[in-house]
Amino acid sequence: MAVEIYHEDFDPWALVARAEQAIPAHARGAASVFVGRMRDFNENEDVTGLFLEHYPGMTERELERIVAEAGARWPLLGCHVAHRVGDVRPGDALVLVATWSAHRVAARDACSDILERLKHEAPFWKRETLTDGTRRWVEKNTPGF
Amino acid sequence: MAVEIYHEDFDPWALVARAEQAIPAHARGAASVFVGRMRDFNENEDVTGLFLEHYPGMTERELERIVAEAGARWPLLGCHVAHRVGDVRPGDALVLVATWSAHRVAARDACSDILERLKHEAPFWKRETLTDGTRRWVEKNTPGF
Amino acid sequence: MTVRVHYFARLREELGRSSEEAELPAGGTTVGGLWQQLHQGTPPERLMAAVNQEQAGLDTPVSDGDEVAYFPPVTGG
Amino acid sequence: MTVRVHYFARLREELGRSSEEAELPAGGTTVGGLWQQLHQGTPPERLMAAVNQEQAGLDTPVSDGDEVAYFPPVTGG
Repeated sequence: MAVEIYHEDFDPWALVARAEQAIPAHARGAASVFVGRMRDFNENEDVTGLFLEHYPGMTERELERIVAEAGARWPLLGCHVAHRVGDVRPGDALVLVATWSAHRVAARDACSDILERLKHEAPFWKRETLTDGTRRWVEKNTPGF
Repeated sequence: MAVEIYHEDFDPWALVARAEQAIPAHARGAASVFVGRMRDFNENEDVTGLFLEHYPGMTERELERIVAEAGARWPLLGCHVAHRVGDVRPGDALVLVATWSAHRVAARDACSDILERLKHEAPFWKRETLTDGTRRWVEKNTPGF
Repeated sequence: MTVRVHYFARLREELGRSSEEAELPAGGTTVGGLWQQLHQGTPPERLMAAVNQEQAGLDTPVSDGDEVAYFPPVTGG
Repeated sequence: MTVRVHYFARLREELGRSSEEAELPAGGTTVGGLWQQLHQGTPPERLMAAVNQEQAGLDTPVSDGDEVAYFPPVTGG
């Protein structure tokens, strides 16, 4: 179970492959992964840049709490959460949630739950830069259910 | 949109990373991935080997149909399905389902749907070898919902 | 009037063959009728079938040159 | 009786500062009371807060040495 904050672009698939090495091969069973990336469109305006602010210390604690609560609810063998902060470019990975379980339903449901709770509970804030140079703080996340 | 049958062990994360190159970077948004691997336990007996049979030709057609139907139901930007056949060892990847969409809910729901339909509709059959050398055909899949 | 018949998995092992040629009766038959003709009995419970690599039921017609397959419930993934 | 107060995101930009020291009244205060003391007004709608890096409400007590944070609704992921 690990949470990571990245200040530079990260390769989510290499990270998942590495994290999986920590799960005993005989127990892996099922892996469920979500990767969110920055797109260059949002609400029909052109977004050219994205800045992600976080609360160093509290952000990591909240992510660890969310992961621990998922681990209490589902029989997870492993979990890896990574989130980007700072200046982000289109195509960069923003968030990775990977869960391992002996059973596919547990892996899938835990992955989905961690992602939704991260979006609504972990202290991250997005500020977009538009083509005309103006900046705006994103006001709320899109609903997940 | 691609489906692949592997006769040898494959690296699911390298495959996802490669498949993702085909999605335009500005549109990626969300990726949802499921990877199932062979465990060495099942129904409390020790399984030492697994053989996967398929119906060459029909299996690929069924997978393509399942992927096309998901593509008609959700706004997918890409989908990659890979399935292993032949003699499998514990820890080997059995199945990969990866979906890309602009939106996380579409990616997640399509990935889950393709996996469940693959398990119940695509012509694959599992035969296990136990520690005492006996073989048995797996009679049915565990429920996904 | 012949068809190629394929068997898979447990069915293939129990029958001791993976495929065979079958002669169709004049006027054709169905997936269930062809099974009856080849195996002198009603199809086993939960038998699955395909005609020309598409899912089929016991009442699906079988015609000259078709590829017919019989198999147990699938267990992939 | 002092606490360190942090502001994040839009709130940080609007207030023009990311943190400040605040003197607590004798007997302590709450998250909402501290906001009132520092900004001479009721907290904005949908204000979120944390005390010692744990989620807090407007009625959460604030004591000497605490780390208090105010921020808008979160938008990560």
